[in-house]
Amino acid sequence: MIFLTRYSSGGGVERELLVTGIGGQGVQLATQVLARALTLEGQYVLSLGTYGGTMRGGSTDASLVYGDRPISSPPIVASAWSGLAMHHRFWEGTRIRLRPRAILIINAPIFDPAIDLSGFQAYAVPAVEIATARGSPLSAAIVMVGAYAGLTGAAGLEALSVAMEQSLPSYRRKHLDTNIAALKAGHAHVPSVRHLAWEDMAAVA
Amino acid sequence: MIFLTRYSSGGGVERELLVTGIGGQGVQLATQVLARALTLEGQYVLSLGTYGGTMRGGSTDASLVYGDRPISSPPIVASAWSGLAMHHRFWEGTRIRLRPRAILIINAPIFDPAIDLSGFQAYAVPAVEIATARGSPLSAAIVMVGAYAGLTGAAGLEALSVAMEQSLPSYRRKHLDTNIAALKAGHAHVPSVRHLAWEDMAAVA
Amino acid sequence: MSRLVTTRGTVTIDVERCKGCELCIPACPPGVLSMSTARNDRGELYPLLSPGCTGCGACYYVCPDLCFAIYQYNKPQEIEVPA
Amino acid sequence: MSRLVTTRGTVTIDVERCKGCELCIPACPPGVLSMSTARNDRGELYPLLSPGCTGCGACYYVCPDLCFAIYQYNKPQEIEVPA
Amino acid sequence: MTLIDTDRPPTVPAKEWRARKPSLLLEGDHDLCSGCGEPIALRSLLEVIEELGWADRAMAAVGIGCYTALTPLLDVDMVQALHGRAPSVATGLKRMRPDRLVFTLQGDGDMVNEGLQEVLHSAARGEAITCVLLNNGVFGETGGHMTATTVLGQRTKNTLEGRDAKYHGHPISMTDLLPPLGGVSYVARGTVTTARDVERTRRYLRRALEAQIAGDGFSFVEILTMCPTGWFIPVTEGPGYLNDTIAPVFRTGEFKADGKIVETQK
Amino acid sequence: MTLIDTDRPPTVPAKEWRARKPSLLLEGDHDLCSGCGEPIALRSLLEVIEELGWADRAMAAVGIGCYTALTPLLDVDMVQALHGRAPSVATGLKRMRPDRLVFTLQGDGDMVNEGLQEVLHSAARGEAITCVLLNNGVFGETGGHMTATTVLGQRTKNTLEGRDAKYHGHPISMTDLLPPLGGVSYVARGTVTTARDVERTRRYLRRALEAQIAGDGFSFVEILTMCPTGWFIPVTEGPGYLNDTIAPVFRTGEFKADGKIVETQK
Amino acid sequence: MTRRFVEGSEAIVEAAILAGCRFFAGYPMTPFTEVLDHMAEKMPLAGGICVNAESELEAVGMAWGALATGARAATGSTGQGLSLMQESFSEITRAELPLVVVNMARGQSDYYQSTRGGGHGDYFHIILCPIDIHEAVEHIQLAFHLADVWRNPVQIYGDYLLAHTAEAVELEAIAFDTLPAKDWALDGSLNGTGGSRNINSIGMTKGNKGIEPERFWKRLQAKYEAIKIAEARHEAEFLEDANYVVTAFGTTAKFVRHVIREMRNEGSRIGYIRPITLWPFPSQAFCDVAGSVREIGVFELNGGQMIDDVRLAVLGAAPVAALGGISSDESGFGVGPLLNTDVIRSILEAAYERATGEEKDQ
Amino acid sequence: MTRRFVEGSEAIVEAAILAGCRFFAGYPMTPFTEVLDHMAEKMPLAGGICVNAESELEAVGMAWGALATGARAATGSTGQGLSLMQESFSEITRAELPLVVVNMARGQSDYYQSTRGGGHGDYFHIILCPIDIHEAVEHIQLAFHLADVWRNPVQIYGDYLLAHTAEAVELEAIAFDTLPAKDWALDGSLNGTGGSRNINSIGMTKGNKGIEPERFWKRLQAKYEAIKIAEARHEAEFLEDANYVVTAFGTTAKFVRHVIREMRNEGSRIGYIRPITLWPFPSQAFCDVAGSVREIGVFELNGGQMIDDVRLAVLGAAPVAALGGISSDESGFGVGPLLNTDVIRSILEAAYERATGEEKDQ
Ligand SMILES: Cc1ncc(C[n+]2csc(CCOP(=O)(O)OP(=O)(O)O)c2C)c(N)n1
Ligand SMILES: Cc1ncc(C[n+]2csc(CCOP(=O)(O)OP(=O)(O)O)c2C)c(N)n1
Ligand code: SF4
Ligand code: SF4
Ligand code: SF4
Ligand code: SF4
Ligand code: SF4
Ligand code: SF4
Ligand SMILES: [Mg+2]
Ligand SMILES: [Mg+2]
Repeated sequence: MIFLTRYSSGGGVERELLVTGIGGQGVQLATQVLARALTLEGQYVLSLGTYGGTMRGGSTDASLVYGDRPISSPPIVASAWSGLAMHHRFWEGTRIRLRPRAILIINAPIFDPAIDLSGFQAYAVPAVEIATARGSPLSAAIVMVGAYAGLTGAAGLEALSVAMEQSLPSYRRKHLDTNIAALKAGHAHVPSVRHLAWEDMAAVA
Repeated sequence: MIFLTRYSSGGGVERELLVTGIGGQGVQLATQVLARALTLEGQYVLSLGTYGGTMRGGSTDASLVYGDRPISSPPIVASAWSGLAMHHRFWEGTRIRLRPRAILIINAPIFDPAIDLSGFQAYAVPAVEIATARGSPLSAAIVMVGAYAGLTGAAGLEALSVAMEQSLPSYRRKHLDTNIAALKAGHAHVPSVRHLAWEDMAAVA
Repeated sequence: MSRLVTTRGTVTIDVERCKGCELCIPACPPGVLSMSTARNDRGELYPLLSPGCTGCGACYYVCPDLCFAIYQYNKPQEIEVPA
Repeated sequence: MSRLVTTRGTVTIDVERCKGCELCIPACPPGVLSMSTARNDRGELYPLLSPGCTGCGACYYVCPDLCFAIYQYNKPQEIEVPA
Repeated sequence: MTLIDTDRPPTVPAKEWRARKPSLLLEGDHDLCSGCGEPIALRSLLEVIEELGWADRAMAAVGIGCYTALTPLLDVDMVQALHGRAPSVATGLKRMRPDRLVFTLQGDGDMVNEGLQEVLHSAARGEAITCVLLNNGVFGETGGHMTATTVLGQRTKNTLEGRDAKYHGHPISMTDLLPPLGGVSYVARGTVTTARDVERTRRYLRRALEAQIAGDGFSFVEILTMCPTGWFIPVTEGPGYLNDTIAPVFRTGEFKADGKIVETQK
Repeated sequence: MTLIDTDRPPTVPAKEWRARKPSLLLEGDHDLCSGCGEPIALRSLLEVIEELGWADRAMAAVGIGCYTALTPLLDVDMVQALHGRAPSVATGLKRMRPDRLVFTLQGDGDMVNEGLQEVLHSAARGEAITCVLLNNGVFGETGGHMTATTVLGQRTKNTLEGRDAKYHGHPISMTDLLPPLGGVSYVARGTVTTARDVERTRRYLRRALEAQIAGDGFSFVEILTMCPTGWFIPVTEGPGYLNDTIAPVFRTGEFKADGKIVETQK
Repeated sequence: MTRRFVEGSEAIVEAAILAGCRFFAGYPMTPFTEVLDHMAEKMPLAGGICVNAESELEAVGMAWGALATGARAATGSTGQGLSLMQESFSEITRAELPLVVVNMARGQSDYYQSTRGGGHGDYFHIILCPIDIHEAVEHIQLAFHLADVWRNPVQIYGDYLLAHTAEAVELEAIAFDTLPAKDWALDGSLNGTGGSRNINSIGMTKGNKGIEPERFWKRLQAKYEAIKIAEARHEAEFLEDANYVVTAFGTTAKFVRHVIREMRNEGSRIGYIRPITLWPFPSQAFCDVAGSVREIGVFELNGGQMIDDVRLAVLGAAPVAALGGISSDESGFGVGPLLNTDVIRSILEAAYERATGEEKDQ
Repeated sequence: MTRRFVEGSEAIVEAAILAGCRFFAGYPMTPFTEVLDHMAEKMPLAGGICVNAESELEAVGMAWGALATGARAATGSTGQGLSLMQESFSEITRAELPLVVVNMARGQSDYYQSTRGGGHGDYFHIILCPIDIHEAVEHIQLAFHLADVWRNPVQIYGDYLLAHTAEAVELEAIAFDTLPAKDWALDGSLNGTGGSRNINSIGMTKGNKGIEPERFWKRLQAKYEAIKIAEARHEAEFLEDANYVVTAFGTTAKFVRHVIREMRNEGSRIGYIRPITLWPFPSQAFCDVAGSVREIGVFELNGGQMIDDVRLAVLGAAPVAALGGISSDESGFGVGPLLNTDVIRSILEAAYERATGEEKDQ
């Protein structure tokens, strides 16, 4: 019988990203946009979204692992290279999973500025403000993803824009332009490629 | 926990009886009467009736194993000490299971007289005639059981009569007397206790 | 003494298959079926046909054991029976 | 300028439990319930009571989140409101 | 007594208008009891399929009951379904072969006890299948116990004095449950106690299958059949018992036709 | 705007005639969606049991659906039954404790999809239990899909344009199926969209439980409840959508009382 | 002498009533039908309830409800019907209700169904498998007792032969230790006090919104481990000097035991082990002989199911051979041509000779 | 590059349609619901049928009928729903219909249910257990192929993580060998010719009144034996010099494999075997290492089920240890605290050190 299964034997670069927020912040969509952009660029991705509770306002988390070979990491990420924090309410579950000196972008000033982030390489992005300025106040998470891409070089703006288009459900297609604008604004907000996602893992760790 | 299971370790006397006939001949009832009589006399019994097919006129067989200790034999008897043959139609299945020189009573003349019974210790009982004479033409099988008891000493007439009473369904209770008469007539018809059921097995085999 | 009975059809009966339920007997409109006194190999009585069948098929319809086939004569027959 | 509003009963509202469905608002026959502009800890708007409640219990009946308890005053109250 | 030879075909010119068995039956010899109504119902159904010209486009899903002893004799493509589950199987058949005539054959134990939900849901979905219920008010196959259709007063193995609502609950009539359902096109009930009833039942079966062919949705025929064995009565009394005890409660006739509720009782 | 303090009880003499939660509820805080109709229905039931004086003699068998998130909050002896199976469990409870008030709480997916057979058989047997159906026309718990009771035109997750009989089959109405069954004593349907409807529904529940107490057989109340989440509509539109779309088909009122079929529609 | 001549199905019913069973629900299916019939007849005379349920799914649901009131209750069926009950079996077990199940199987092919739990999740039923009616009368009583002791379902695995054979048996109530009162049973009396009860399978507790399945299921798992240690039962004969051991279960074992006794009489060094509980499996009994026998032969009438448990018991310490196989007559009720002592004898003799190199001395 | 970023449930549905599946019926239940949703959406676009059945019992019946016409058809559910289908599963298997079952389990406690057949009788389903979406896409296609090759049901054992994780995957049809035409499929065309068909599970043959279960079931048993030889599949890493081997199945294995790769990188001589088919179990792979390892650790998230199969494979040739256990969060969907690579790492390290006496060299 002709049937061949390909199994990854691991190795290569693999990066973990944790995104945390509360219901309605667009965490899932933003994570999907990044995952699709990575896919468009030929990378492998693995992502899992979780929602806490049935009620609106519960936690909403997503994890994303990306790499240049089939992902060896399991879908529940115990230890991550990077994070995006939209809100501090469920931050603790993310904090304990971020590695020391992980790259972290927080949604300022919503994310409580009093929280100690000294163990991380943290950046604050006024995502709501930026998004609102681009006519899309609900796209703060998209701004964050743009910033993440700019900061890490994980994916390019072009792929992110196409991914944005692929990810919007048809009834929200009309918001495409403002979303792309938010993406670009986030990208532009951060110093570019401080943390090269595609460097060899060992060199970064 | 106080719970004790008693298991027979075999040994003792154990006798097998196969009864064969066709539907409507009362094979099951007759076998039950003998089984109940044995029970009343304190013996152990094990019996299984089988009916072939859904239609009237199919085979009806019963097997009975009795002994003075819990029965070691399984309920499907592969090799038997004795037999009652009410009809020759399904006789072959019984013949092959009777041991050489098994005690056999046939229902004469219904049971085809041309059949060779030379390997057995066979007796012919005109059961229908006897039953009819006692006012109970449907009790031929009861006559046969009476004869069997007489011939082997397996159970006494008194226990058989009580067993008869216990075995008749209420709507047939009115036939009790004629049935008991049939039983007794069968018992009387044969030379008494030719084959002692309760002798040690080895002595007979 | 005899008379002629107009007979428009007939049946064949597979008497060996008959289970003697007698459902065909009352079903026959002209009443030309009656039960045998002899028994078939199953030990059952089975129906017999007297002249006068109309070939109506009623017996066929009600017989649970598919014993009947039904014929209608091209021309009615007159069958002589003892009066 | 003010006027008196006859108020036969009142309610207590567990506003922290309220999920802001607004079902109580149209349910209130005298229309004395209105939604807040502030939000509770859940992030939801919740009902506020103006004078004129009859203690009828309609809000209680329709609230899915069991926010209301209903009281009927022993004697109707006259509450002064700006006209 | 003058007797006609019934062993062989007539020698004078004649037309055989009813052969011993319909062409969709491999063999007429079967193991069901003497006086059982089920073979009559089954044969009627096969004849009607043939008469409609759908013999080579029919498929069945058959339940489990006494009639299962007949199913190996059917010369019709079929699935032997589990007890109660035929309507779902028929749904699968029909959905994949909408060009075929699909029917079920079920007993009352099968349809109204074990599988009541299956038939009601299939009906409400408006599946274009025809469900045929052979109703004798007993589990014939397992020895004649009361089913969900045993009418009050009916004898069965566990209601030898007749079913009593107080102890045994009330019977369920499929002709009450099915007509209100939107997906249902045709509902009728017949019997096989007399030749006239058999003919009427054949007509119901034909209409039910025609409704399916026309794409009108779910169709249903219930056939009251004798079970002298399960009723613990003499074989010859079967039809009379049915007519006196069961038919007055489970009335025969059409209950829904062309998707409209009717009550044309016989 | 003059506002009354609603944080604490009034200081002038007053009678609390509706406490925040009925005494048979441990806790009013629950996880169901905003605008959900199920808690209203459930609370009404508990109040009625209490008002009837049977609070300490009631037992429930509860199905699986969104309302299951509420059941740990009930201060009533209960069996958490499997999806669809509560009426049989209730049967077992009642047969062993005929002196107790036994009820089920089930959703439409639970009762009319998965467990249609259970409730119909229990009804025909005339079990002296009361089955309460919370009907929102969707599987709320699993995300708002169409159920067997979704009315034609109703929005659900898989019928966002409204249920279409051609593709999705027809809805099943319990008030069609139950009344003809012999064992059934009481059948009614209410809603919880307005205070008046809640009061009417409470009356139906009371009559149903009274029928059980009187030993009259099976009783049933269906309560139409809002599921804005499953209907994909704003929370505030729930009651209106129910009244406009569902209630005209699934009419409210009593359908059987004292064992007799009635049609006193509201 | 209090023995009565009764059919197996009747004996089981009488013994169940002696054990205090007061609720039964079932749906007919050969060879379970007779159990249901006798229940329907005898239960009302004992003041109990027997419901002729409309299906197996409904039957097990009714038993569930009856159990929840603290009553001793049972249901039963045959292979297919039990398959339909699997969802409920799994949940009833995790709801810790003491259900008794009378399984009148069509032969031995349902060993996995019984011992592995056909349903979802981690759960086990205690499976008592009587060899004959005498034992069935004890087992059904033991079943009700163990079910209450462990708050776990107990099944009796019987078959056509057990149901249809008649024997002269003593029908006496067994006196078991008294058990604690069923304070978990529902009666409504604590409603509204904050102490009402919720019988469930997922770790729901009153007043707490969430469920706690892990803690709940881990406790159950610990219970199963305790049952494994406490309740494994077996019967054995001739093990002392056996160099070949045959194992079989249920009524089939009666045929095998009979043949082994004959072979012993004739001098073969053959022994016999019968698991009385199929779960927990009496592994120790097999371990104990594994070192000293040439082979363990498993005579079961199926495609090979119990043999797994024998292998798991001895873990390679002795070879394990399948001696039985699928065997059925045309009824499909599980009474096949291998249920013949002559046939079994030739199979056992061949296995014995192959494995031990010995001819029996004659 | 043809990869697409899709959720597991969607990928499975797309791949099923690529494999020619044209009928699906199911009833919602987390985490199976999304599979049903995608089927309902995509099947009509492929000219197929998806029925939102009113219950699991009805869903499997519908699939049964569709299969009988020769169509590729599937159903699926989650633990409880599959329990309800057990009667049908058993019969469909013995009717030799090529059913595909998508089991989106709530964790790993349904290993017995899948591998032992929860129904009555002797039967097995081939169980494919993908580790991730890439493999699931292949497995579902393989499932339809194997089902037709063997005329036996094949199940995909997935879970919450498989259904809900999204990955960038290639969705391409796999080219399998062509299969013989389904001459057994029903279409009515041979009615009345004496050649019509009867699809059944008990050895009914047209025109013969009786049934012949024994011959029929023995043939099936031989088929299972052939499947056992032909279809056992596994994945392994680092076995050459391993002195400790860990095994795990399904998505859990991805966590375990990840940890083992890390431990290898750090110098531990630890190896990994993953059964890809849970039935037939890849026993040989375990036999092959049994002689050279100190222990085989079984990391499964249940009360201990697959461990039986590992023990049956090695029969004592290596010690076998349970490393996992019941693990569930409050949802009960099978995503518990043990699904954490840090936790797994400490478990595996402890086991490794205990069994080998070695510290990993760092
Ligand atoms: C799940 C299941 N339960 C029980 C049975 C046993 N069984 C076989 S046929 C039958 C009764 C059939 O009654 P009915 O459908 O009325 O058909 P009839 O025999 O009266 O023709 C039963 C209970 C079965 N085959 N499957
Ligand atoms: C046998 C089984 N199948 C499916 C499910 C999954 N399930 C849980 S709740 C539910 C839907 C409940 O719908 P409904 O009864 O209408 O209650 P609602 O959530 O709308 O209140 C389903 C399908 C289950 N628990 N058991
Ligand atoms: S065909 Fe008609 S007339 Fe002739 S025998 Fe039959 S029923 Fe009588
Ligand atoms: S109806 Fe048929 S079976 Fe019955 S007696 Fe007449 S021919 Fe015989
Ligand atoms: S009690 Fe009546 S009047 Fe008062 S707030 Fe509530 S609904 Fe309005
Ligand atoms: S009905 Fe209740 S939950 Fe809804 S807004 Fe009013 S108080 Fe809040
Ligand atoms: S038991 Fe009844 S239904 Fe079954 S074959 Fe006999 S008469 Fe017909
Ligand atoms: S999904 Fe619908 S039924 Fe469920 S809690 Fe939300 S509104 Fe209520
Ligand atoms: Mg019937
Ligand atoms: Mg609902």
